[in-house]
Amino acid sequence: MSESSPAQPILTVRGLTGRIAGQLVVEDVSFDVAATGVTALLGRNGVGKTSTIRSILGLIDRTGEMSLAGTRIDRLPTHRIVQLGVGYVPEDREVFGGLTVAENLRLAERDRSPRRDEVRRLFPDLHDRRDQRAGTLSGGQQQMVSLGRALVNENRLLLVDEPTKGLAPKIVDEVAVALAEAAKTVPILLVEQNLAVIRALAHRAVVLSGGRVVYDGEASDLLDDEAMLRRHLGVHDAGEAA
Amino acid sequence: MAGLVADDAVLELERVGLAIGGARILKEVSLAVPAGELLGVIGPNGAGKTTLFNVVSGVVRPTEGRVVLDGRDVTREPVHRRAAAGLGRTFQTSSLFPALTVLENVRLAAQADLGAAASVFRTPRPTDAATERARDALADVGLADAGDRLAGGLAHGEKRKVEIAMLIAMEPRVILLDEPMAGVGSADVPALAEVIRGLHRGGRTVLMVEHHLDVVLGLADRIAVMHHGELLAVDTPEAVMANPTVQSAYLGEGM
Amino acid sequence: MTQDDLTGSTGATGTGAPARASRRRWLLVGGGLVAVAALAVLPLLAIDVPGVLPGPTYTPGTLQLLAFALLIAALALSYRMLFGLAGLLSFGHALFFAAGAYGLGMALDAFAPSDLPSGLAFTAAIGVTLVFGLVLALTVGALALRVTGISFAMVTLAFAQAGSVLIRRNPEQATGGDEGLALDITHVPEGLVGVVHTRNLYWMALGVLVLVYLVVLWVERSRAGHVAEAARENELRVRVIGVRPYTVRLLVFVVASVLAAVAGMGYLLLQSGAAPRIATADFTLTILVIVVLGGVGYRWGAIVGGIVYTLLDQRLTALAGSPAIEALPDVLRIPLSEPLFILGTLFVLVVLFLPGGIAGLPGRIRTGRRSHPAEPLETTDA
Amino acid sequence: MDTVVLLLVTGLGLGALYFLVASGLSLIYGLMGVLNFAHGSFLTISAFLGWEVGRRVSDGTWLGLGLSALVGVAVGAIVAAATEFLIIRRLYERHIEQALVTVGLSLASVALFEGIWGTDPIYTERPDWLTETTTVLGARIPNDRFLLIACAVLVLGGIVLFLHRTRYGLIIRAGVENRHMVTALGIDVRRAFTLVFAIGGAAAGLGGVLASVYYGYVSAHLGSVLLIFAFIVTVIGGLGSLTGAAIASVLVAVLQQFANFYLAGTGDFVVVVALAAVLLVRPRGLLGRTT
Amino acid sequence: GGGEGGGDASTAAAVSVGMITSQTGPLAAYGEAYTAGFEAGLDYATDGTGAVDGREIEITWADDQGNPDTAVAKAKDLIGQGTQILAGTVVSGIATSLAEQAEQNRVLYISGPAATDAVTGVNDYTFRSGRQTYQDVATAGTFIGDPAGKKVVVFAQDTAFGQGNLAGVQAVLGGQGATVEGVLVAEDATEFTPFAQQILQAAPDLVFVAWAGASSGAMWTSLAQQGVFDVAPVVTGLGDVSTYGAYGEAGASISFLNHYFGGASGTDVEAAMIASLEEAGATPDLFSPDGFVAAQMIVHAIREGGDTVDGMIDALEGWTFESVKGEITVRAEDHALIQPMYQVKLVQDGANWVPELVDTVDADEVAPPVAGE
Ligand SMILES: Nc1ncnc2c1ncn2[C@@H]1O[C@H](COP(=O)(O)OP(=O)(O)OP(=O)(O)O)[C@@H](O)[C@H]1O
Ligand SMILES: Nc1ncnc2c1ncn2[C@@H]1O[C@H](COP(=O)(O)OP(=O)(O)OP(=O)(O)O)[C@@H](O)[C@H]1O
Ligand SMILES: [Mg+2]
Ligand SMILES: [Mg+2]
Repeated sequence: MSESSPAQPILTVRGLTGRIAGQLVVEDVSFDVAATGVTALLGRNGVGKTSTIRSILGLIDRTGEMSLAGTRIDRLPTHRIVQLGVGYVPEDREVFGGLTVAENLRLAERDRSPRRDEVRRLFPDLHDRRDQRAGTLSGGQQQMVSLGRALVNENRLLLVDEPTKGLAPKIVDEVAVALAEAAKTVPILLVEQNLAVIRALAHRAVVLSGGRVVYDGEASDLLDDEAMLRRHLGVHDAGEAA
Repeated sequence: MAGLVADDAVLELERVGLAIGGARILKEVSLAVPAGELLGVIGPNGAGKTTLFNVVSGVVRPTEGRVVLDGRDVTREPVHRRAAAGLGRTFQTSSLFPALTVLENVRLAAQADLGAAASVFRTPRPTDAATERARDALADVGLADAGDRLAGGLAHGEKRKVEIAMLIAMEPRVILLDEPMAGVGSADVPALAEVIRGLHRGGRTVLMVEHHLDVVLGLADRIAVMHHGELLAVDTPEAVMANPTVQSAYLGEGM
Repeated sequence: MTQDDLTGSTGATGTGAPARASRRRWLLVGGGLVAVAALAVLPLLAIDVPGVLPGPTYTPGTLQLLAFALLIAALALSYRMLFGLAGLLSFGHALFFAAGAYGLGMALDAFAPSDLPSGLAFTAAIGVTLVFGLVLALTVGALALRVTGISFAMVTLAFAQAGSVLIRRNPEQATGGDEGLALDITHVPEGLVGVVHTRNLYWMALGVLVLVYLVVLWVERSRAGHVAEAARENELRVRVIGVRPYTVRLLVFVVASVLAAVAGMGYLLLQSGAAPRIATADFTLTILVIVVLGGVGYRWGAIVGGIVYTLLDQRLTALAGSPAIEALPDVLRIPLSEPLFILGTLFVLVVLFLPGGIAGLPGRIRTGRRSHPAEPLETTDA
Repeated sequence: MDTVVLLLVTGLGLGALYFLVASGLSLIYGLMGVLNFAHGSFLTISAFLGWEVGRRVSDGTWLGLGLSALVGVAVGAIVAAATEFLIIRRLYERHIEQALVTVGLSLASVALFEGIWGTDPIYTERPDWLTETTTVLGARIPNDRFLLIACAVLVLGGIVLFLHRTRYGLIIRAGVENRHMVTALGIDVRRAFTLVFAIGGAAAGLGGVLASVYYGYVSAHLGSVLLIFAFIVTVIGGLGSLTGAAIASVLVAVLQQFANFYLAGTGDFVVVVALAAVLLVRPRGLLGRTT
Repeated sequence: GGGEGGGDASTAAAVSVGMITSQTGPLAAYGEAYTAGFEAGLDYATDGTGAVDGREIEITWADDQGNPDTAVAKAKDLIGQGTQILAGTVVSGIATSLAEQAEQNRVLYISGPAATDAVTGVNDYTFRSGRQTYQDVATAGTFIGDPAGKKVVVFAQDTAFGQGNLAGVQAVLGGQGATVEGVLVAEDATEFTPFAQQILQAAPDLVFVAWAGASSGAMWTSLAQQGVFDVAPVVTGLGDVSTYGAYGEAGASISFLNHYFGGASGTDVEAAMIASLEEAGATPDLFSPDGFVAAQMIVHAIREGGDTVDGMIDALEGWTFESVKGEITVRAEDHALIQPMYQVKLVQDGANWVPELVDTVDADEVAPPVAGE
């Protein structure tokens, strides 16, 4: 699974600082996303996980050095970054409510031969609702559209922000399976509150606190260390939600 | 259908149905919620849980059936009238007034019952009752210090808490919570659960849609299960968890 | 709609450290009183600001211009309440200004033959006009507020257009059509008639402005003001709290409209007449321009905007006819000799580069931050 | 009978003109949320430049008119695209400010046109056929009305096809809702928006040249006259709905004709009443989306 | 200039005159013609000195922008600075406002080309230097000979101007036994074809058209297309030079009433005016005489008025003098300006249309009835 050596991260972030309306929301953050597998980005509510992802994509004002597989991306506009092969699943789904499910997916297709069957296999419900306007879908259904939009292309990196938020346990399982499968071929930077999902998927973990990185290492080391969990994530019962 | 209804029910749904352009989104939902109960509502995505809340709160009008609040048929009443009658709710995606401060958001809820027309023009003071109530409500959810921040700048989890604080400040008797835990960090879940328990303990009736099963199981007196717009079962947590349909349609294998 | 850069204070945020806030409040009140006092003594002084005012401040020409500016500021202030506070983008505000001006003019006309004591007739005419403005505002507001966002703007535009056409049609010879309505001075107090009394008219205009300011302040600070502000942000949410945004909006709409009518009455007296121009959509647009130029986020922005605009309009016209401009080559001369071109361009530049308007300038300089209050155009409705 | 026919057909002709203005307005508003007060100016400048070129080449002939139309369309598209590129773009998603900027633009541009071309209307020449009439069911219909109607139908068809059959149409429709997300899918949405303005401007440009044929003059206020009705039509039809705008254009214009003729010149009032009535019954207009 | 008349100037103070007219705005072109006429008239009346009996006339020009608010502000400013005489404006609405100011502040006001009848007899302080709507209408009446039993249709816009014309026709021709019917069109209407039909259905003997503004081209086209010219003579007022082309082919079929066009009267005064205008690089036009007359009246008022408003009013009331259009009288009762009018037709001259005099209508024949009686 390693054309590039594991020492070569797919994404490097150095000194990333992001602002919204002049207000600092990400402060001097540095970390790497490994070239394979899932890297988890963790932290309590409001530490700036979403903002970090959005800064990487250039959706908010940012400074710092970032490269994707060796290409500097910190000065590129969002659409150019994405065209380099980045899939993005935003925090609040952000489906186009006025477009149909099919149109949402069609819009996302970048590749010459998009992986429509793949998406259809993962989320059969979407296929049945392809002509429904996405705005009338339930929250969970919208999440599937959002995931589908990222998975329909061949990517070099997926940025996934809280994909299981608001999903029924059964779907959480399915999404986790889908992500695990995707992770076999593409590295993922995953923000997730559900530690069970993290435990099942993530190899590495980066923990943010107060806008800065406070942990960067093996995911299992973090998850197994109660003291660290408590300190960084404020979690008391690591075995929760199992 | 009157036989279904318990005497002390504050909220009753009678054969409520909703069809939008041929799609039947709610089918004959009948439900009676006795005063003081905390009813969990679970079901797969798209089952119609949010829609049910929309019907109860008046955001959407059902195409069939009746909604009865405190013995009064409110099916045709607008949202604000139901809210004034003591029905509070939150939304699945947070919905605050982003340009107002946190305290102002909550104070709006606290002063919602504007009272006589003359008082509409009264200027609120930093010390008046509504502000006091708003501060207390913020303290209850652990945001006592956040009063002066703009609501638009809060992180997701904080927004959820502010929404609950707004509910507390409104002092409604019936509360609808739509996925209050969605997006809340694991660390804060227990605290928020405590806040909800507090809401309930004060004697209020709470309906809560939630996918965090452990939270639902820990809090709910009874659990209603929805599937394809129908009410599959309303029962104690134990009985619901043992139900095989619930297992297959909702829970899956578990991780 | 992102609300990212919402940092402009609307003045309604009265919380914060109470001690500091109250000191600030006293400073503001004091500053306001000083400003009003300074404006009030202007007619007694001979301040000459060449290039800005046509002459020393005691001369009728200058006082007339300043009084006009004050009335426009009052009108802008009432519009700001509608637009800045409640987020109601109305294209029909001019209608109420015209209702005040024409209403009073027609009422005075109607009372002219009567042998009521003049003072009484004058007061009665004002009373009748206020009631007329109120009823008109209630009717238009009740209908237009059934819709929101752009639709609301269009309904108000349509009503104003109808009003404007009606005025120009000159039904029953009542409005004077294109030629406008002349003020019948039979019952107008002598102190408000003639160039020698321009000073009194100036003080009247100042009085109107102060009155409008106080009412606006009161409404914005009230619970109704807060609810209106919240409804601007998220209508459904307000309904879920148990308030009907419609009622509160109607309230704000009616108050703003009646205030506009008051300014309109002042205008009639000052100008000794009313012209159909004040009922057109263009006039509403001008008010909108003034409010934005001054800064939507601030009450005093509307005042500054009104004064600056009026003076600028007057001065640019003077500039356009000046020999310096005449001598320029065509490419420069043609645009520069059109005051509206300069004003329009200036306005575009302000919106682009000075989002807080003139009033936002000090704040920008202080914090180096952008600040502009953004109003959602389309409120959520389900 | 022939009066009714006359009123109907001339109403259709006027409706066609309304639609040519409203189509761009509706497109730009519906897709980008920009209430474009400068739309009238796009129309006016196109009419002026179209006239300037047309008369120099061949005044009052079909060739001249054709050239005018081409120039008008091109000018409309270019001016609109430039407006978007240089000004509107800086204010993306700040819809109120965008509308305000266009207000400023329209004030400034009308003044500029007055400075350049004077305040008096400039009377134009047109091909003879257009000044003649054709008798339909006893009514003598001026021929230029037919030209207007034909152009409006073509424009309607063209734009609808564009939006629903092309990828750009899809991008535009999505970009309206959430610009950030469209860029986050790897699409340069700004180009799409410039395109929308260009299309709207081109329709207005054609409308401008045709308006100068219809009115027989060009003047700095040509656009403002039509703009208010175009706004009303857009709202009645349902913001963003092109078909709605088309239907509303015809309804409004025909209603106006009949009211002006039979109800003592009350056309304007009837239109206002119609607007209020439609919005009160259907707050989102005739064909507006109902979410 | 006559500025150096040493001794005289020191004993007699200068007279300040405020001229308010449109230099910008929709009627700027009219304002320009009026202004040029005034300069020529002042030259003529003061023999090129710009002074009366050694007293300098200090003229302050102000731009009303076509906007009454601006005009009133300027007027107040001028009055505040001690101006004794105001004059000017093309805009009827402004003229009535200025008349109001003149009365309130007791200054003399000589209104400009504004045609509204309302200015005549409005108050003691207000005079006029141009013709009024009534005179236009009465001139139209001269086209049908004896109006008794004839049917006249007035086709006009539903504005104060149009209504004024209809009322005028009803008074003038109706009074002489004609049946007068109005076809009033909403000002904002853009489609005139149906109204042309309406005119045809009325089977008129004379169609009087009172139209202003940009839509006139479309209106004339509609009348021509529907064949209105085939059924009855059509009369309308001939505007300024820029409108000659507006009638298109219809121009040749219209009978025009006219206040003035360059060369209409052939008087000596006219020749002097044209010479003076041409020297200044201007051409004679519709409103040149109005400015010229205003200058004559101002000079006369200063000369005979004894420096008081009442004196000036007395001097002007009943004054008869030679002017561009011939002999003109300021009627004492209501200050109407009694003057001749013209019947004109347009003829094609190459690509242009030029006016040609058909007949001169006597001043008395078109004199309005005394206002307020
Ligand atoms: N639009 C905004 N305006 C101002 N501040 C903002 C805005 N959005 C976010 N912030 C601030 O940025 C900080 C980081 O927010 P962000 O959404 O990135 O956190 P997060 O880690 O993703 O939280 P969550 O787990 O709740 O999703 C928060 O403290 C919030 O106050
Ligand atoms: N206008 C509409 N047209 C067609 N289907 C609709 C419409 N509105 C809602 N639906 C469907 O109704 C169903 C119920 O949606 P609802 O939002 O109530 O689900 P939910 O139970 O809250 O799901 P989740 O847990 O994902 O939030 C969904 O399948 C949705 O697609
Ligand atoms: Mg987040
Ligand atoms: Mg839901």
